[in-house]
Amino acid sequence: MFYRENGQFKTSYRADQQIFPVAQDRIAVLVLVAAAFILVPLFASDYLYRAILIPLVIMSMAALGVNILVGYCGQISLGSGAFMAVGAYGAFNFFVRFPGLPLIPALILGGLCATFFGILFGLPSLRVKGLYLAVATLAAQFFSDWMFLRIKWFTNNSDSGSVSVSHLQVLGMPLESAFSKYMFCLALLAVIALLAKNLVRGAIGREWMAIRDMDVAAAVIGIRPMYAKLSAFAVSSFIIGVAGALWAFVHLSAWEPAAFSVEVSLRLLFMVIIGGLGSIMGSFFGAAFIVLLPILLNQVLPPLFSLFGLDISTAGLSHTELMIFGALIVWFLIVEPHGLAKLWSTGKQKMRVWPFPH
Amino acid sequence: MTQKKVGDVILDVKNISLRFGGVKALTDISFDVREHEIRSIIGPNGAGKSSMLNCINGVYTPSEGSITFRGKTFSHMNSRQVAEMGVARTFQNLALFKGMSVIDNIMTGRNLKIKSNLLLQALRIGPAEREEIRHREFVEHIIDFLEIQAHRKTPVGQLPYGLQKRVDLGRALAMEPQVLLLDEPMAGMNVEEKQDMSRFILDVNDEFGTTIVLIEHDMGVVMDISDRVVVLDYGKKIGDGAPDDVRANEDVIRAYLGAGH
Amino acid sequence: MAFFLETFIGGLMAGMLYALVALGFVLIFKASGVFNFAQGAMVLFAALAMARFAEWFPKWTGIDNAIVANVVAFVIAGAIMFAVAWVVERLVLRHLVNQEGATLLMATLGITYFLEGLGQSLFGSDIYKIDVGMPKDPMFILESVLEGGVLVSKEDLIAALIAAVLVVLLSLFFQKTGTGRALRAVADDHQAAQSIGIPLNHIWVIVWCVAGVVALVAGVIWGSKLGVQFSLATVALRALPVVILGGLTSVPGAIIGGLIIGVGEKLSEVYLGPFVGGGIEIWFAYVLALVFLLFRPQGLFGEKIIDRV
Amino acid sequence: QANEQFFPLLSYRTGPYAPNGTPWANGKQDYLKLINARDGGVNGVKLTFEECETGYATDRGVECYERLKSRPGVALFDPQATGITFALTEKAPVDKIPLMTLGYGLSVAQDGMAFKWNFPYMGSYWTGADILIQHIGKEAGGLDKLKGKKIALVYHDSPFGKEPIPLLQERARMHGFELQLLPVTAPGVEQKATWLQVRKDRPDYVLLWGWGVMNSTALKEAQATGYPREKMYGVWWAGAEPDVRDVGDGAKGYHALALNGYGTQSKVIQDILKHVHDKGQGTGAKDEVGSVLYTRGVIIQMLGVEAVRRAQERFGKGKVMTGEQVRWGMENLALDQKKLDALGFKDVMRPLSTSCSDHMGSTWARVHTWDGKKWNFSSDWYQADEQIIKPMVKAGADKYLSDKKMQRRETGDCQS
Amino acid sequence: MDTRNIVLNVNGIEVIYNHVILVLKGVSLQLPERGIVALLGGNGAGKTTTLRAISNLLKGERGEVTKGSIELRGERIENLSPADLVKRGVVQVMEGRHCFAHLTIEENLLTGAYTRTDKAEIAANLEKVYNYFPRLKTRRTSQAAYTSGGEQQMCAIGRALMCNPSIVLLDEPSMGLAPQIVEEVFNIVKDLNGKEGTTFLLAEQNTNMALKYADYGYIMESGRIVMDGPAQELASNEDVKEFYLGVGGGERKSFKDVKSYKRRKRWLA
Ligand SMILES: Nc1ncnc2c1ncn2[C@@H]1O[C@H](COP(=O)(O)OP(=O)(O)OP(=O)(O)O)[C@@H](O)[C@H]1O
Ligand SMILES: Nc1ncnc2c1ncn2[C@@H]1O[C@H](COP(=O)(O)OP(=O)(O)OP(=O)(O)O)[C@@H](O)[C@H]1O
Ligand SMILES: [Mg+2]
Ligand SMILES: [Mg+2]
Repeated sequence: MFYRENGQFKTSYRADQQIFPVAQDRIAVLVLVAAAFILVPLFASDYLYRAILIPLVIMSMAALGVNILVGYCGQISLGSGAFMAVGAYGAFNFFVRFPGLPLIPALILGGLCATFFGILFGLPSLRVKGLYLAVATLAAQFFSDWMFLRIKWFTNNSDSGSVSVSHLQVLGMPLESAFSKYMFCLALLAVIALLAKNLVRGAIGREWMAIRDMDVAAAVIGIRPMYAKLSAFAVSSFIIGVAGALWAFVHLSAWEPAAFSVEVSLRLLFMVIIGGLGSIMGSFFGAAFIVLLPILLNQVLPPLFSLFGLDISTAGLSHTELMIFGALIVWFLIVEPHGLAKLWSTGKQKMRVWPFPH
Repeated sequence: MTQKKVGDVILDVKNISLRFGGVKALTDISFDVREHEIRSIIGPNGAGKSSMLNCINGVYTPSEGSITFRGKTFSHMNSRQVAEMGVARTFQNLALFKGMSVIDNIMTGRNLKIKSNLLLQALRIGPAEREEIRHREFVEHIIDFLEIQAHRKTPVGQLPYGLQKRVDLGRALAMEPQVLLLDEPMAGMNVEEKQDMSRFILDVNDEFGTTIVLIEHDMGVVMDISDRVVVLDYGKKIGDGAPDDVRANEDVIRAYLGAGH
Repeated sequence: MAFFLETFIGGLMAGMLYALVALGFVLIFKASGVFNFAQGAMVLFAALAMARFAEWFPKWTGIDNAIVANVVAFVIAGAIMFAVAWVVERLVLRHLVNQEGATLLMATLGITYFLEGLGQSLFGSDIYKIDVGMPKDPMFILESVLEGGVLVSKEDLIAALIAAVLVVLLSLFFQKTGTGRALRAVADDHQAAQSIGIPLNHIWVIVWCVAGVVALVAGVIWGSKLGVQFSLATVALRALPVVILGGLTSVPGAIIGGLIIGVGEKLSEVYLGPFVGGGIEIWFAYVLALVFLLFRPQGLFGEKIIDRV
Repeated sequence: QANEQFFPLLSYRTGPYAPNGTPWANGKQDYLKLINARDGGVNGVKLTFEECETGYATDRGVECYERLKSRPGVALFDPQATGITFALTEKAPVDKIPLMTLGYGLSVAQDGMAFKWNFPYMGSYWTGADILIQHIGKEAGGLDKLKGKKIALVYHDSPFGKEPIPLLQERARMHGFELQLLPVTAPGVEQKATWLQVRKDRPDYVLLWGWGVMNSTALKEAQATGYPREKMYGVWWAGAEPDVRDVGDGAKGYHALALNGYGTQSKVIQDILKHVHDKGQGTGAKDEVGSVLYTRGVIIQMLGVEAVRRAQERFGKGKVMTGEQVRWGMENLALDQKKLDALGFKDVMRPLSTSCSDHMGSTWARVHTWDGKKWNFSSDWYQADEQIIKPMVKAGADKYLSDKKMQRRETGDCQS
Repeated sequence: MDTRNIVLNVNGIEVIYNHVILVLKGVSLQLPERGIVALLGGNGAGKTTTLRAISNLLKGERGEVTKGSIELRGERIENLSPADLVKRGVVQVMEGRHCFAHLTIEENLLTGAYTRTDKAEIAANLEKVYNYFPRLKTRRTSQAAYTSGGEQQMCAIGRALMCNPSIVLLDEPSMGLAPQIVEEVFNIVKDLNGKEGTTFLLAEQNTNMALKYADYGYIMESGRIVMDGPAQELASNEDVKEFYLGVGGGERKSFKDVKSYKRRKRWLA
């Protein structure tokens, strides 16, 4: 009833090619973006910013990058943690070795380091496919773990191999308060999401998806698998790299390679699959799910247990949390194997035909 | 109907052989295709028809022989080169991009013609957007032509088989090919739908002057619309000529048509 | 020379131990097309059950005989793995028929978390001991030929033999029996397999059971080597290069892959490691596997990846 | 505002390090319960706590920190993990909450003039490594006897494992022994190659710098390659029950540093048993009370509580202290033997007193040896050699400050 | 229609995909014992969906039957698994072949006999399939993925026959087959029907052939049955002639001449 596309006639292809052709969608997204930029700061607490919103925004960005590679181009990667690490350490090196280098160029240079690394480890994808490739990308993961532990130069010769940054500034303004950090990350995310959306709905995006869905047919219509795959690796690892640099610079401030372990790679893959492969929106959903759920469980379970008069040990609580987390993942996959984004669009479909069931 | 002008040889296949391990898929096949004609390839299952197409557009590399396209001779080409030279094809077992909408599938056919680079596409300003819209217009014409307007935005995986075949054709047409290779475009259609499909093929042939190489098992269609027919059996050529000649050929009757035809 | 041999043999045996875990991956993938990330968690779970029941059994019954306790614990742990298989089929796989590989992969990751949580809450998260009487002290061979002899770990040797026996049995099962054929059919196309009457449910329970038992054997061996605690699950990460090098669909491939990876990583660590600061074996294993894949994208013995139009 | 002092407890009871993290966390909790039950808090201020599971992961740890840091009456954080410590080191000064990293964390943080908010009480990896070398030297009949010897460091390949390297290199230069570095990839389940190298090079001693499963695996591999366990020396994170329990006899003769005493005979442990466990309030299993890591947890918590008490002495008895006030308390702790005895920590730890420039307070440790069943002390207390460590700490702290473009604290700052 | 010996009774079923896409809007049909029933209709009419609903293969496509009932010899079968149905003798040949790509042709056929145990019978059955499709015999050791489209189609049909079924649901068996083989396939259907009493439900586009061999036919359009009747009756119906057989108004039109006009009849808008 409220969500209808009929009655909204497009008079030009430009109008029809908008990101959100349906007016209600457009409004909804505008409202969301406005909420993120304006409403959230009105009530968010320091905890909300630092422990939830900032990680969420940064992880959304990383998930977006992973989604380009995995969701759009179909190259399953378990090396995203490594790309984040390369982005973080790359940016770190530029940052400390060129005193006075502003933050944004450092982040971009970090992203470019990740791009280079991504292309390098993307080369095998020209021959190796599917799960074989997925496992092979772990090589990138373990190699980067090793590289940043062992090669002292990367960590500016710190003894322990852990590095830190401080006194961040953007355009002359200090990046210290939770609010400013959040706004900075959010703005970057908005820009990157827009660019990414443009890419995936343009020619290159179609090439990626064509390679994903049927590579022989793609080759026959003149798509070069090498260009498509490597460009996906490049774009994706750039975004992941920038996210990694943000994670290190803005969220952690001080980090060691373990901050980008294989666990991170797995969680990123999780995010895009739970969120929805091949959907920018899905990356956000997925990141929200994976970032928020454990925190939520951690906070909700204890009162819940005590509500039922159950006295459960702290260890038991952690284990229960793990079990519920696992079970929920499986449950979501069963409800909608194509992810939360699909659930969302099914919901919209239902709304479109409302009040009729079909 | 006006008499159509069949031109010079555009595609010349010479002594092609292809084997997979012990299986001889093709043995010493030669035939030519002239500009603007509809050339059919028929033969029993497993005769090597699809393999022939795969050789022409570079999916398979023939073990012997050469292919001449507009005077240039190749023993092997990669698919991209073939596509750049204006050869498009459809597939026997649908090879659409399942996760993409109808429009996007057909738009991929235009990708060779897109000039703006990655950065321009990301920013989607000025030329990049204009280019996108120009191609979109072209694709809309194809969609109108194939009468699939209603399904524009449906993911192709959800379309019924027949419509998927049409989209497959649309994607090939979007490349504005000079030669169009069609692998059983009418399998799984009823008569009415076959009539539609024939009409599309004839229109393409007429209006755009596209040369067509057609594989099809429906003899009615083949005999009605093709100009010349090649017959393969067990990887060998057993007949070549106008439909009526082929229909009368003893070998062909024995191997393929059966007495009923 | 002696040292080279020692490293080489050590590598072979480490490889066999990886193969034992790799086997679990191969089984499930070969028979259902699911890349079972939960294999590591299953190894942990089985080992925990085994360790705890071996500890509890004498306490409950008062029968203080190590062999009896171990046998009973093994049987109970086996039964538990059966239950896991059954539950996984019921609650997870059954509802994901015909879904894409990535979705199934994620589901098994969900199972991983669940099993890790469940295992630790049922059996505790401390470190436990499995003592099946594996000899811990080394033995020396070729002492007459080489000075000091060549050291071979007896424990590893036994483990390697067990792995070899398992592989032979499972290879025969897949190649020679009708059920094996049906399992391979399921991996190719769930729906088509259903359509001709292969009961996916049973098949999956069977495979997961077998994989569970393999996990149990791996768990016992690794557990008696490492002690049973959470990190046991991470040996799966060491087994992954073995799986892809040998080929996801090949049972013998797991062994050959294991041997190559084992030897490759040990030699690299010992001979190359010191020049670059050490700690290279894990990524070296992956890079080694990757290099092989460049020549054979389906692994050494994997089924060819088919894409045809 | 409730009259309660809040102790956020970061811990890990799941994951690879759970066997070690659990008794540690239990000890911390039980001590707080004891103070409430026995003394009714600190001068009437109730002690409250909340545990937050980090799973040893940095990002979870940061989330826990952010969640708990703004609770009313937060005293201090003990991150229980080196990685989390690094991240919090950047955040704590901003939030004005002190960090206690007893026996772990940044070695250079001993310099309180540079690291105002970090308190690596009782020892860092540099003091630990230093004491081990002293002990080995003594066993060998004098430090000069180490000349020409070969010592291998088998370490957890992470900042935790790498910290002792500079000190060992310094000592190697001094005494002329050769240091061999053998990293083990975390979590350390596969060490065959490492031990093959040990077997090849036959170092005279092996120092084991492991955590969690790495320790028991190392001992088992040592057994499998026939390296004598008597020549192996672990850091204090490789010298507790979980590290050797399932190796049993295989680890017989293995030595490790003991940062603290343990066992159930001390008064504080007896009190915990009596006031907490016997009342059914115990956090973990009763038989683990008094184990090495449990006792370390108790000590950590005692130091935290004493810091609060010390702060109250200055800022007002019976009041809830702010993070800044607790920090002052931590910086001005003076626990002499008499005080320790009164607290029930006789033979559990050495006296400790901190100052503005020294945030460690005590650099003593001794060695204990596993006899196949239990740990037994096998040396007297050693103190780390200030002469070696002080300059290194100073240099390290200066580098840190200059990297960060920060200044040392003024001496006047010590009064605040 | 003969109502005494109905083996399969589909009663007003509704099928929804993905919770929102309503595809079948109340389809009813009956299959008499030893009958050959054709299910005709254009692309997207819902033939495949109907067959999937019967053989319970909808779940994998995220579809479900939301209304109506399906009875096999009086027993409700909506909740049985596909494997149970095969045990009861109902087997479907899926549209689009679905051979097991990595198995050889022979292994493919043998998996078809999964539910059977008698080795000798299986061997005999295999021989029979090879007799029907000699082409398969020559390609028996090659992996199914590497055979031609038509060979795969034969393989899929042969595999279903290896179950020794009493009811076969054939989804577009003629697709992609050479005319001779199409004839062959229909002869096999007739043959099995005659000799072994196998019941067939044929979803077909090749209306000509289907009506020639079937006894009864249903015509579907947009998820509804719009017409049914004995095969000869349908074949002589003017509308059917024009729209499904392409021989409206007497002579068969040449495909060359269809281009200029187009009229499409829809029974239901
Ligand atoms: N998995 C699916 N998800 C959503 N819609 C589907 C799905 N499968 C089929 N449909 C829709 O159901 C309708 C009927 O499809 P069905 O495949 O049953 O037709 P059909 O009569 O077999 O056609 P064809 O002759 O082309 O095979 C079509 O409109 C199709 O788009
Ligand atoms: N990649 C391949 N590997 C092995 N054999 C192949 C391969 N491709 C085709 N063949 C074999 O080559 C022969 C010809 O196959 P092709 O697909 O060209 O037949 P076709 O004439 O198109 O038959 P249909 O009408 O059934 O589609 C077949 O026997 C097939 O098994
Ligand atoms: Mg073909
Ligand atoms: Mg159909």
